[in-house]
Amino acid sequence: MDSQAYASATDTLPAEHGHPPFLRHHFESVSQQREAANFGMWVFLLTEVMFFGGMFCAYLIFRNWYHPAFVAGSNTLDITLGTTNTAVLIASSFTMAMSVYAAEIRRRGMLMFFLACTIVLGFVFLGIKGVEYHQKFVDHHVPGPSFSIEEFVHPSNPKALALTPDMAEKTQLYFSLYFLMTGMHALHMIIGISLLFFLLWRAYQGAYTEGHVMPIENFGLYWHFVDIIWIFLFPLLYLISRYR
Amino acid sequence: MSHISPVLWQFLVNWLKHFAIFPPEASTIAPYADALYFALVGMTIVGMLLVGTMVTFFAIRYRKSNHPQAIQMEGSTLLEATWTLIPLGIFLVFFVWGAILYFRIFNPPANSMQVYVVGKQWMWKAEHPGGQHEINALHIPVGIPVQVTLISQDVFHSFSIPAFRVKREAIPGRYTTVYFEATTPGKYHLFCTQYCGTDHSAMIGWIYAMRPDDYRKWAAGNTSGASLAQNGERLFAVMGCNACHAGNSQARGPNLYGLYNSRIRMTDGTTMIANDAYLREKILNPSLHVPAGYVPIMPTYQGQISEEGLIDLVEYIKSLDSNYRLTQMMNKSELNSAQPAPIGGANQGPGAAPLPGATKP
Amino acid sequence: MSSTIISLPDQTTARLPRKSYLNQEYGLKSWLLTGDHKRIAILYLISITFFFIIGGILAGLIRMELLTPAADLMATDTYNKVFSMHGIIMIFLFLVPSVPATIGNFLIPLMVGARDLAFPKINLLSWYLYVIGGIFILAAMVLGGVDTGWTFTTPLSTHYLNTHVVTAAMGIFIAGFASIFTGLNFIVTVHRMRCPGMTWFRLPLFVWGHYATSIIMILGTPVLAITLVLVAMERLFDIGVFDPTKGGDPLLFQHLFWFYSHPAVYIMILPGMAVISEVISTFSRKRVFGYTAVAFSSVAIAVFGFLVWEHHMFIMGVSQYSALVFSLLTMLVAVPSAIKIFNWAMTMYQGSITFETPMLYAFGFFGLFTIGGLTGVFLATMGMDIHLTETYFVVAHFHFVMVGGMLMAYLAGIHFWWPKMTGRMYPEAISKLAAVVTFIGFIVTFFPQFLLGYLGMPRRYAAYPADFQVLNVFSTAGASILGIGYLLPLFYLPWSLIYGKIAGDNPWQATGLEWQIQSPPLTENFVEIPIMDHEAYDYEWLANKTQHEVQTVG
Amino acid sequence: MDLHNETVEHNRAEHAGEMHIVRPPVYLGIFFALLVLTALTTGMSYVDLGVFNAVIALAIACFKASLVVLFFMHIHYSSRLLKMTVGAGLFTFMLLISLTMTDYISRAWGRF
Ligand code: HEA
Ligand code: HEA
Ligand code: HEC
Ligand code: CUA
Ligand SMILES: [Cu+2]
Repeated sequence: MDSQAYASATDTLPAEHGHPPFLRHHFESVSQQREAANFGMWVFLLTEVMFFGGMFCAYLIFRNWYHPAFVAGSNTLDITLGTTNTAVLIASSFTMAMSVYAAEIRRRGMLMFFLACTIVLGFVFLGIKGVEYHQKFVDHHVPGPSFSIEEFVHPSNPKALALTPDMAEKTQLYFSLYFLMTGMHALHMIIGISLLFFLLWRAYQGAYTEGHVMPIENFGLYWHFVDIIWIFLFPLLYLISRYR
Repeated sequence: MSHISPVLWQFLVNWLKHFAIFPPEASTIAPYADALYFALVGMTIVGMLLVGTMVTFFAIRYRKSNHPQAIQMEGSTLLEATWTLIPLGIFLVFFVWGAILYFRIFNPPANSMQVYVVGKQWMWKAEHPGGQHEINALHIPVGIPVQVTLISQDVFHSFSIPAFRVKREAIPGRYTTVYFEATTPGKYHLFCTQYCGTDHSAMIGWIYAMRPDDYRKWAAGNTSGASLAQNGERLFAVMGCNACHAGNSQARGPNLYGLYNSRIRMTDGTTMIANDAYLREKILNPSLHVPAGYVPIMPTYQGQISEEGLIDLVEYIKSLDSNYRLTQMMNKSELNSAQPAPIGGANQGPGAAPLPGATKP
Repeated sequence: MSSTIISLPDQTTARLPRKSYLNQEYGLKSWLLTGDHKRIAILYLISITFFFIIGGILAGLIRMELLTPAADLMATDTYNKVFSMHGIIMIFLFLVPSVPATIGNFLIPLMVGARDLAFPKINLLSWYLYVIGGIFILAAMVLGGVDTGWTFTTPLSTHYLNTHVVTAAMGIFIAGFASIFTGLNFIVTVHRMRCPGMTWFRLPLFVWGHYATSIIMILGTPVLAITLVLVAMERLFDIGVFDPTKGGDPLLFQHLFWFYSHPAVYIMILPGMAVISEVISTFSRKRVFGYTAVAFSSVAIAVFGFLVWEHHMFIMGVSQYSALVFSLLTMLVAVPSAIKIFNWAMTMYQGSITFETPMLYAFGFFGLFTIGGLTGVFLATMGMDIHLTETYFVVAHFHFVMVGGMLMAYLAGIHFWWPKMTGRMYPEAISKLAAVVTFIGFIVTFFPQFLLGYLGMPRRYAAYPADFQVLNVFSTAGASILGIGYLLPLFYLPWSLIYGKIAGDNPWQATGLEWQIQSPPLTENFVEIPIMDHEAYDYEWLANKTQHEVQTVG
Repeated sequence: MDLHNETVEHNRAEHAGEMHIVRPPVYLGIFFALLVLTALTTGMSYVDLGVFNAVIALAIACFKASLVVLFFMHIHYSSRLLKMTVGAGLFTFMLLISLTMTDYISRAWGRF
């Protein structure tokens, strides 16, 4: 076979004719590109599932081993803040879904509005989380040298069940997991918010309302995924045997 | 000899001196393990021969000069099924065989002699119920099943006796057990096989398998005076366990007599067997499992008591069980009597009972 | 032996193609910022070779130390650092990316008939992550080393060492994401970028193998990542999940680590198997026997590979009942490998076989992987594992599968596709010599280790009882032969870049799409996206294809 | 360059049509459903149901997550491939949990 023939053929490689500018050269069509990106995002989310999976696995084991400690630890969390945060995050998911819709129907202003809403809600979530973290610091419930089991051995709330010291020690494990899981989740939120700023800026330039909705859609998937993680974290961390 | 390099020379000498390719078979388990091993080697040889002949034969028969035109074919469901099912069958046989051996090694007979081994970076500390302590060595009688209860003070270690074909990990925070019954007196390697830090390769020692009477002599000569259970009894008083576990009806804690190996009902309705692990757990994390009918007021002793101390306590509580005492105490009193063993084996004069297992056929 | 199959163009007139991915652009920048999967593959090739040399030198140090029973060449803690770095580098920086990130990266778009992988930028990012991870690991090594072993066993790694564990763990964490991104790219490419007519069952088995590998990469690696994060957290903040004194469970670490690391061993063999399928088929000039069975067995290995991790923990205090389950499952996962071996052997039946270098390496793979795999069955047999685990038997087992299996396959692949990647042939005679030397060196190095293992010699020992010396001397002697075997390609392959014969498009007369285009290929791979109109390995199609007919390229 | 897979049947289904555009009423409905379920799950945790507290909490969480996946993330309207991808993730996650649990659950059985 004459390889020269091929080489010279490249010189006359057909130019991109009539393809939208965002179509990358190695894709054959817009829909191929869009589906590849969409599928790629889902595959990436699979890895995220497994990433959190390791922590859920640890949580499950220790919760079964040290159930009383987990109940006690859970009951120190502020349920109002927790529930509010859940609602905030769900709302942000909703605004994100609306952003996708806005991009799909090519409304730049609407897209920017909903992206901005999502950013605000994201910050509200992180703010509330910060307040909760702060409370834990004040209460000496952050694992480490300053961790105190006092509250669990001699609870200030007379209705709460007192733990024996050995079991109370295990609340530290609960809080380790609490900080680890919510911390990882918050990290994802922070990454998400940074990306949102970028998207907002690009949306302002009109990048996503000309048919190129893929980045918005994919980011939406990411954001909803972060929401889902919280949907599980909330009952697992906040709602253990509240009736005590 | 100067023209032979020292390394090569050492090599030659070594070759002659100890060219071993097979470890000694010195326990009752070893023949079982070796049988399995040879069967597996047989499988490998068969597999290799099969694959090897196929590949070599085809390579020669169908080499290009001999067979210029390849004949295309798709596949064959029959063949496919054959080489799926036959290896599967073979592997399953080995699965069953291996599982049987595994359970044999890790489930000691009830009458076995107890030895405790604590691993720490980087030494093995063995304790016999009679109070003999050794470091990086373990003396055991032949012909008697020995159950080793292992625990680690720091990281994972692994207690390995190749000549006995047994090995078990010593884990921090939990008892594990392994058992063996030596058959041939001798001196065997003891290795730590789990990587445990800098001096992992120095965490080695010797197993001395001795004839029962020799063992008795050794035990008598090395006892520190108090048996583990006696130490434990002292600790039981010192640590204040007596205060609650006095064994009478006013006591706040349950009676510990006969506790060992009994089945206990917990407050949450489950039942547990009071084995060594349970007893240890009880002392360190008393409120983890609370026996039915009691409030969890027992304090934790975590951090106040060494692994050795725990072993003493556990051995003491175990000795409160008459069954356990029966199998072990005789052995102990035997050792404490410190008399030279009469010729003729394990059975001794009045008062001294035979070593457990010594009467086994 | 006749080398009749090689059909090189007339060397007096042949020229390398005027334009190819290699000379499309010049300059370092054009390489470091490239999106071209072929260039990224070359970048990967260079970097993994670098790490292989480092790992190999460390292996040499290990073997030198073990020449004598005493720890005389280096102190025990140095030895510990050496084998830890050897394991970490060889596994995470060499073997895991070896075939997928180089050969796979280069070939998958060519084989499925695409212009590039689905996400070229992510592909490049993956290489950068790999390099950053590598730098972390090298930094850990230079700053004083890590002595955890490649398995990072807790609580040793979390509380009892003061070496650079966190640095090394972060290096692996980052390199892990490189591997995730490679896998992600492959999966999406195989699903979304196949050319018209390229149905699943027309894909070369190479692609199937990499598809299966990618499944493991994306589902397994994140678990390793979180495990290493937990180790780092434990070291930095003492969180206690693996610390028994705080109520944590060190075995949990084992579970999470091996949940990745067992499937990872299949990351380390499936691409090798993928290479072998191509090589065997080409040099037997036959379609792979039982194509579907081989294809599905790859996926079966990938899926079942997730079900067996506990066989690394049989004596570590796991429940005996669960050990039973995992032993059984391990037996099941061994079966698909057997299926593949037999299918390859049958591929040779009634073939027309030639013995080029890649084929010799493939023969090496056959023998060594079969032994390695069957000794894996020894270890999966619970009762036997009690005696064999943590001894040199395990070391021998995994070097047989990883070095004898995967490394052989990797070398087979590099030789096989060298003409496609560079446009030039490697020197045939000396490369055959290298293949034979490697095989012999390998056997002498690692076979004695089986005997050592049964004798009971523990692994990770800097010093050992004198009883074991003879076999160790054999092993060290073998390692030097092996080293020479690996050194040879290191010289003649670069040599061939300049002096090698011009290879032409299809020196092996192979059927894959990649062989129907010029070598080295164009940046965009195909002038026009091809339409696949025949099965994979269709030698009749190839024979009927006239010189100037170009079905596959337009 | 536009030979767009005419010959290939396997790509046809996946390429069929543009992506489905989900309408705001659906999003709004899901949003309210999620809020109601959040209130429900919080409320349920104050009722003593023994082990069923955990079961119900998880069941509600799973249901919420499915709503998000199916509608916010469009899986309900997506190709089989994406549905299977989600399934694969779930499956592997369950493998990790359940096979690890075979060890933890049975450790206390028998004598060990
Ligand atoms: C490429 C890497 C690779 C591969 C492919 C394998 C493949 C296998 N491995 Fe291996 N393994 C490792 C790498 C690998 N392993 C590593 C790195 C370790 C040690 C980690 C450490 O601790 O540091 C290890 C450790 C290891 C252990 C733990 C040992 C221990 O620490 O106690 C076990 C136990 O079951 C095991 C089993 C197996 C099995 C059953 C297979 C099977 O998949 C093999 C299947 C193949 C065959 C069975 C051969 C083909 C069959 C035939 C040709 C049929 C023959 C015909 C007849 C029988 C008729 N391996
Ligand atoms: C891909 C994986 C891979 C590869 C290719 C190798 C290759 C080799 N390995 Fe490795 N090995 C592992 C993975 C691998 N190993 C792992 C995972 C461990 C476990 C670590 C742990 O316990 O944590 C291990 C452990 C291990 C041990 C056990 C250490 C111990 O437990 O104490 C030994 C001992 O012999 C060994 C030897 C060798 C040898 C001789 C080679 C040879 O094949 C290498 C030959 C190659 C070369 C020599 C390089 C080419 C030559 C040059 C670049 C020239 C320069 C070289 C010299 C001057 C010597 N390895
Ligand atoms: C303050 C009183 C108190 C002290 C001191 C105390 N215990 Fe206990 N112990 C209890 C009570 C009450 C229980 C039963 C409830 C529980 O398990 O917490 C118990 C249970 C036990 C059990 C389990 C018994 C069973 O039936 O399951 C063991 C074993 C035990 N203790 C050993 C010890 C040892 C050894 C010490 C000393 C090192 C000790 N205890 C000190 C009060 C005490
Ligand atoms: Cu202790 Cu190795
Ligand atoms: Cu494995």
